[in-house]
Amino acid sequence: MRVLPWLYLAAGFLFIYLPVGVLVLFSFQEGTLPVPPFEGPSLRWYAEVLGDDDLTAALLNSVVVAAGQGAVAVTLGFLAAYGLARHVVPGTVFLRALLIAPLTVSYLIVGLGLLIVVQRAGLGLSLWTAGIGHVVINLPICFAIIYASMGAQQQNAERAARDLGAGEFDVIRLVTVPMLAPAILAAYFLSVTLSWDEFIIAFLLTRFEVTLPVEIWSMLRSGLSPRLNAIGSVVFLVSVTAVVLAEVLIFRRRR
Amino acid sequence: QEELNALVWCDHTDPKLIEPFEEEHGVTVNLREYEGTGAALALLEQSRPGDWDVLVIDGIDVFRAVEAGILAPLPEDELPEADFFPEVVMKENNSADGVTYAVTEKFGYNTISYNAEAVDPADMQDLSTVWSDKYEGRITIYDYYLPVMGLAALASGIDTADITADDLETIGGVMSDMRANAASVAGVVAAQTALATGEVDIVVGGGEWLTAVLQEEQPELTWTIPDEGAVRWSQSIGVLADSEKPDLALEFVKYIVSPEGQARLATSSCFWGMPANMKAGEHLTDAQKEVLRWDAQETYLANTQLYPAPDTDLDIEMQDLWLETLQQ
Amino acid sequence: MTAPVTVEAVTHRFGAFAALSDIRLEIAAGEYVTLLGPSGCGKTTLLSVLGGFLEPGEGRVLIGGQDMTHVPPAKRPTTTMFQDYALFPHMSLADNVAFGLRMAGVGKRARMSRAAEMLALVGLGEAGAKRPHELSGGQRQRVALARCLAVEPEVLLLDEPLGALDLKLRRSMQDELKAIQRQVGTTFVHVTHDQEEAMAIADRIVVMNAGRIEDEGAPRRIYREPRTLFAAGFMGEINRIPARAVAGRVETPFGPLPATPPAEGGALVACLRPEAVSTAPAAFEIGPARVRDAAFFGTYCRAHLVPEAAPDLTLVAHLPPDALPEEGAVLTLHAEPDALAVFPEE
Amino acid sequence: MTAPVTVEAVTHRFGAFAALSDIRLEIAAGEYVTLLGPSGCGKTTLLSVLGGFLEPGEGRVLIGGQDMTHVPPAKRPTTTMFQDYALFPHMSLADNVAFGLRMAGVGKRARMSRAAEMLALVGLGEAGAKRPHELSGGQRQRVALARCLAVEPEVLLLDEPLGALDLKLRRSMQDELKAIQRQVGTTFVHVTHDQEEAMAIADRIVVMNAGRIEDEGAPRRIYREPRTLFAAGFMGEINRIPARAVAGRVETPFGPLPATPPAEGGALVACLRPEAVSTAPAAFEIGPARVRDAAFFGTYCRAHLVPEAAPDLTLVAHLPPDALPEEGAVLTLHAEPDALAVFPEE
Amino acid sequence: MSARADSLKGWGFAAPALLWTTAFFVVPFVVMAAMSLATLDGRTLIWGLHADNYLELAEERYLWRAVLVSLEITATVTVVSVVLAYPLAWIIAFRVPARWQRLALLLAILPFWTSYVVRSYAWLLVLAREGVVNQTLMTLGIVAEPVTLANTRIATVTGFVHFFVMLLTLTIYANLVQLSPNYRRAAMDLGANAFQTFRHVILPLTLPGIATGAFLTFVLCIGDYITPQILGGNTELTVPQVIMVQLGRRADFPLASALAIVLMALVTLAYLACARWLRIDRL
Ligand SMILES: Nc1ncnc2c1ncn2[C@@H]1O[C@H](COP(=O)(O)OP(=O)(O)OP(=O)(O)O)[C@@H](O)[C@H]1O
Ligand SMILES: Nc1ncnc2c1ncn2[C@@H]1O[C@H](COP(=O)(O)OP(=O)(O)OP(=O)(O)O)[C@@H](O)[C@H]1O
Ligand SMILES: NCCCCNCCCN
Ligand SMILES: [Mg+2]
Ligand SMILES: [Mg+2]
Repeated sequence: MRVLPWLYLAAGFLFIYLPVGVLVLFSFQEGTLPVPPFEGPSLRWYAEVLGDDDLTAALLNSVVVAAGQGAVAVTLGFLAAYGLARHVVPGTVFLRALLIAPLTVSYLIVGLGLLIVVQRAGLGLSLWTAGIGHVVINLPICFAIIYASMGAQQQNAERAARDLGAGEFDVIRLVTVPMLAPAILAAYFLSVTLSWDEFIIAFLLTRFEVTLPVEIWSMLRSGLSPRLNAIGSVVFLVSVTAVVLAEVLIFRRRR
Repeated sequence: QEELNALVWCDHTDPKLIEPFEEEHGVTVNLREYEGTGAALALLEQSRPGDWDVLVIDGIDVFRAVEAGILAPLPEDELPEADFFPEVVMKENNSADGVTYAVTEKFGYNTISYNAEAVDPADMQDLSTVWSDKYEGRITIYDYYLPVMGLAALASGIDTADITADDLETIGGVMSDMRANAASVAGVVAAQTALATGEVDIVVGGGEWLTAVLQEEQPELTWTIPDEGAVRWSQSIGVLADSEKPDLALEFVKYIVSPEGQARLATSSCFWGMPANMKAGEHLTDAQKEVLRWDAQETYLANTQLYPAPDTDLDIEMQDLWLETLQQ
Repeated sequence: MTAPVTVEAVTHRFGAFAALSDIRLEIAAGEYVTLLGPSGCGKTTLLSVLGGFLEPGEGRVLIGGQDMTHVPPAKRPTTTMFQDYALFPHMSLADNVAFGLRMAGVGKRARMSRAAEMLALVGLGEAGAKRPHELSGGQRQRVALARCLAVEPEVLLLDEPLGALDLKLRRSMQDELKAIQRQVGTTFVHVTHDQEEAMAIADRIVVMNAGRIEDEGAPRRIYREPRTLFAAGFMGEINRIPARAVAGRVETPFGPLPATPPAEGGALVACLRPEAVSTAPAAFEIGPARVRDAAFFGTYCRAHLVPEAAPDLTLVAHLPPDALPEEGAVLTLHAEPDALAVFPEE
Repeated sequence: MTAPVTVEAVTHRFGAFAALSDIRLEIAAGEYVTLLGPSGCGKTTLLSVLGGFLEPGEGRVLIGGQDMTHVPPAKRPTTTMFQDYALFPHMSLADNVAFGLRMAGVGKRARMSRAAEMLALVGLGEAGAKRPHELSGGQRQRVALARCLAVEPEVLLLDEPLGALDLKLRRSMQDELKAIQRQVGTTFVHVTHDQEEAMAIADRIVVMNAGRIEDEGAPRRIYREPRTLFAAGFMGEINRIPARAVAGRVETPFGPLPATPPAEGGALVACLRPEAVSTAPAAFEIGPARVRDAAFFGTYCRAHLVPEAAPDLTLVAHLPPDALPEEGAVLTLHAEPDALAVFPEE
Repeated sequence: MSARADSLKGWGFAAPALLWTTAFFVVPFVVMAAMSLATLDGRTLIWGLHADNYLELAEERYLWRAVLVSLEITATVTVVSVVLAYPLAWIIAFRVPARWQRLALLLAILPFWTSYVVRSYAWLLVLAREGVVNQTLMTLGIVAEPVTLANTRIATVTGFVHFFVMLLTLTIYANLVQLSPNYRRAAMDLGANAFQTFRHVILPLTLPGIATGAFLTFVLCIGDYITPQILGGNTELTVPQVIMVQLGRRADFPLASALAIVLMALVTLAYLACARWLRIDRL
């Protein structure tokens, strides 16, 4: 009875780690097929992956899109949260619902809608359009996180600042943003993560320059290979490093 | 730097194929891959004029592109068609009213791939035993409707060129049997995975393009053309009418059909296939030729029929039938 | 720096709900006024109107004789100290205190020296480099005060400044607040719902209830001679003795009172504070009463007694701490007649 | 249902920190005991040990004479009333109150009638169908009490049950709690950090500090003759008068005290409560003192005075409410000698 | 500041976000809705109020089958994920010592930092006939022959469940720890055993969290293309797969739009089903 929970926990973690374990293991496969029996270990697929220009370009594109769209989403989300939380705007409930709405819609629908409009408008597809799509899905999240953290404590500090003669811009710059820094960073971090891993919008809305998930998708369509394991393992490693850094640098400080 | 935009099948996205051209001409080639002529035509239709310079398209569908007025005439004399396998020059496909709009660049077969250690090779010579109960759950169907329906037609004694809406019922019946015994319907990688990992032992619609890359490690994975024959695919390449860089585009086409380009295209990473240009053989190793079954081409060409080439309406009906069969 | 404040017929509604109804108030320059009332009575709303955080629906606010009704907080000669202090957590104490001067464009050196001076005034001269989270509640409150004082407001508005502190610290902060007010001479308007705090600190108490002013005046007057039954009840525990007006006199179960009834005919209530009930003889005799229970409260014994003349009533009395009355014992109770305030029944 | 509780040499550590050190306590059946002490002194920890939510590192807990140290909460004859009441928000009041009986397998009809009875006991007989969020704080507390009483515990454990209420409601809930305890006769152990509450309600107060028991006894004894300086200070405001032991006598700035010094040679503190300072003559003379300030507090005037015999000292005195002493006036102060408790300086 | 000026300022701050959402979400959505009422004649798009696409949806078996398949898979995934995740969240919240809880959660999230596409592909390897699962089953003697797991609905569901167990563990955990521990204590104190405490107190109190998590699961699952496409073996198609076929092979935007609208309607239904407990702005 006492060990049952621990067994369940262990089973849960086994399930969660199973695919990643297999993925990483067979990234060291010597042969050309990432299935048992395991031959190796070998780093040949890593060497191949790191030498692949398309992949490195896609990786860079992903970083740029994720970082850029995150900045836009957080900025817009912050401004909207500030406007709706700190000023009495008629119809706030409706506006909040509008801003949150994309969250309840499948990414595929967001992507398809944008694709239709971009093509009807005769605009070209590029990393920009993918970035726009990513802002659409991340703006609600940034807005919700920042809005939720605009509590009474912040509000009183802002009032105090105004009372002491600060203009609205100074209040935002000197009080609101620094006080909300943890929430703003968390929102940014989350939206970067979601963009980094997003496939369908990026797939529908890009053309020649693509993001990493789309590049991996086309690799996947062109053959089963430990290359995929290697690239997956590299992405995993980079992401984990990023998470751990963020955890240490951002979230530790909050407590 | 000048850029060339090409809409292609995935075999053209191999850097080993593209980079030599880019270096020689100091340009960047942007590639967008697609699968299925419908998708390509739709994509072109929704693009702005001048967006695209080069198009790679199924040989049997060139006429549709010509009808849509999107291809530019090609200077026949600058193309080494004399060096081609005669069966794949396909003048009637690549030209209209005496004007050449495209040139064949690669061909191969959609037929039966299988694991020689797990099935009886003799069974593979007869399409009716290939997808019989005997191999229930051991089959994957290649996820492209044209070749698979072509095979179904051949199995029913219908020539691929003669398929009409009236034949769909017959073809549908065959496909229904096929689907009932299949474990999955799979794209290139999934089909490869399935075959390589022993998930299935037969890929209907497979061929050299599926097993060639696996040859070295898993020689038991092979392919054959059954007695009823099989479907032959061919790809053509052409220049788009509203390209703003027609000269560079033509250079690219010439590079692709040159012996060097052909050899690289034949063995490109996405899938292998026979080069249209026989002179490519000089640039291929014996092992590569062996995998491509270079020497058996004469027989194969004789025993295979081109992809079905439906008009727009029939095409839609065929696609619906295909999806219908998948969802069965 | 100090200024008088005048509130002229201010009414404010949230939707249909009147949070403030026709508030009229004169506060002299340098006065220490507390707004006292139960939760939700409109204290914070009134303070926000004074501070400029809320524009009243009707009425005017004058500060130093000038109409400030529509002037934003930043431009008013008022500063507000918030209940949670609203210190900026990401700034040092010195930066917090210097913030108002920074906004006024005072140079770095000048404002830092002024901040140090203000911190010294509140006894935190050494702590300028600390962050607010390193301070105790009482210390934070002092920083908040220093931040307000640094901009030399003419009127300082305090919203339950001691609400978050425990009783002991609260009493000592009250002393300090009062001492600082004496020193700087600024007009203080201080919101509280703690009647002891109000009495301890204010020159004048304004008792509010449901958006209205019920009573205002010196603490002692309000405690002893409240204008309304609400004020009487809110200022401290009371015994409510039912009474009636009969022929110009007030009749209670314990006999007539020498007071003029506030209204003829209707039911009345005579209020008597527990500490006014005594076992020593006085002019108004309550008579024998049985002790239901009694507890020692340090400075007094608190007893519940059932008087024989009115067995439905339970009186609370604060008796001398020396002898805890025994349960069931019978005491004879008295009170001074002027300790009884009479109001119409509500 | 009632039972005695014995705590035998209980020590409990969180990591290296001793939250409870060698606690020994006897509680008689039916007694009302309060655990009183500052925040973090271990009150909740001790209560958790009694309730079975925490197994103490060392020592034993006996309830009704039986060793309960390792018995889980569900199997103990104790019930705990939590500070946040922990009413189940998704259940009606009646379902809340009936929960314990339901768990004990009591049939629906029986448990509902018992729940109604319990709700009636706490004055909420009509509200059984309501949900907790529809109640005021005071009402919630009563429901929580009813829920505990419904299972007829032998010992009821209350963790700061009145902490969330405002002062007025608090005082009236104290009366009610005590009345209910009298009625049901159950042993009550009640945690608080409010000394007035402890005095108002307890038969016995246990004063805790830093994981230890500093003093225990009747409220009056603890207030008047605390065993330690900590207990003296914690039970109410005190004036600390520096003193020294000289030749078996206690010397203060105001002359010798007739007490035996607790320790020879060292510095001492004589503690005097503000209300023990009086202007009426008494045996111990403090002498003339100048009024620094004074405020009216309703039942008394609170004054700060600087005695001439010790000008560094400021004494707090509670003087009669009739006359507010004027600032600067000089009063002659006295105290009864036995009102001064002497401790070694800490 | 007057109320009017104040509200204008509020609008000003919110304007960029509102414009963005309107231009890139609302307008596309409306255009898509209009597109779903258009029809294709050959390759020519004809706008108007045509019901063709919706009629086709009712007539073409593969289309309405896709809706059914999507619903079946999504419902299975949602239920299985909740049932598996709840105990996991419970154990992390109440059994794992407080200072290890953060680490446990972090460890649970880490694998999801591989690319989504790669993760699905990795499941393909795990579930293959020669994959780890089959090898284990055969070593343990549970099966004699490898079982077909990859390219089946089981594989799709497994891939989804893998992701959503993690997601739901997080949401349910957050719900569990924000409950006052006194609820549990009070229930135990009143004689409830562990199961009764769960059944009568904890479960009802965490229902809103579960509903929110389940809704999120529903939305993300029913709209996903990657997992069924990579793992499902194409033997049955979900709505997103059919949408992608319409787009990629036929460029039939009207039909794709109609399918997207249907997807939207399904999500709305799911929303209504758990609206009672949902707090969308807390998603
Ligand atoms: N923004 C608002 N919208 C609607 N009603 C409000 C608003 N602010 C306050 N109220 C209502 O106005 C009344 C007065 O509120 P106010 O904050 O002034 O009370 P208070 O006296 O300060 O109470 P407390 O002692 O609890 O702080 C309350 O009933 C409150 O509910
Ligand atoms: N789980 C724990 N882990 C570590 N330290 C703890 C834990 N619980 C309590 N403590 C520490 O033990 C000491 C006693 O805590 P306890 O909760 O008993 O105090 P308390 O007297 O009830 O205080 P309060 O009046 O603030 O509720 C405190 O210093 C507290 O920080
Ligand atoms: N992308 C997969 C191609 C598989 C081979 N089929 C070739 C068809 C030629 N157009
Ligand atoms: Mg208030
Ligand atoms: Mg406690």
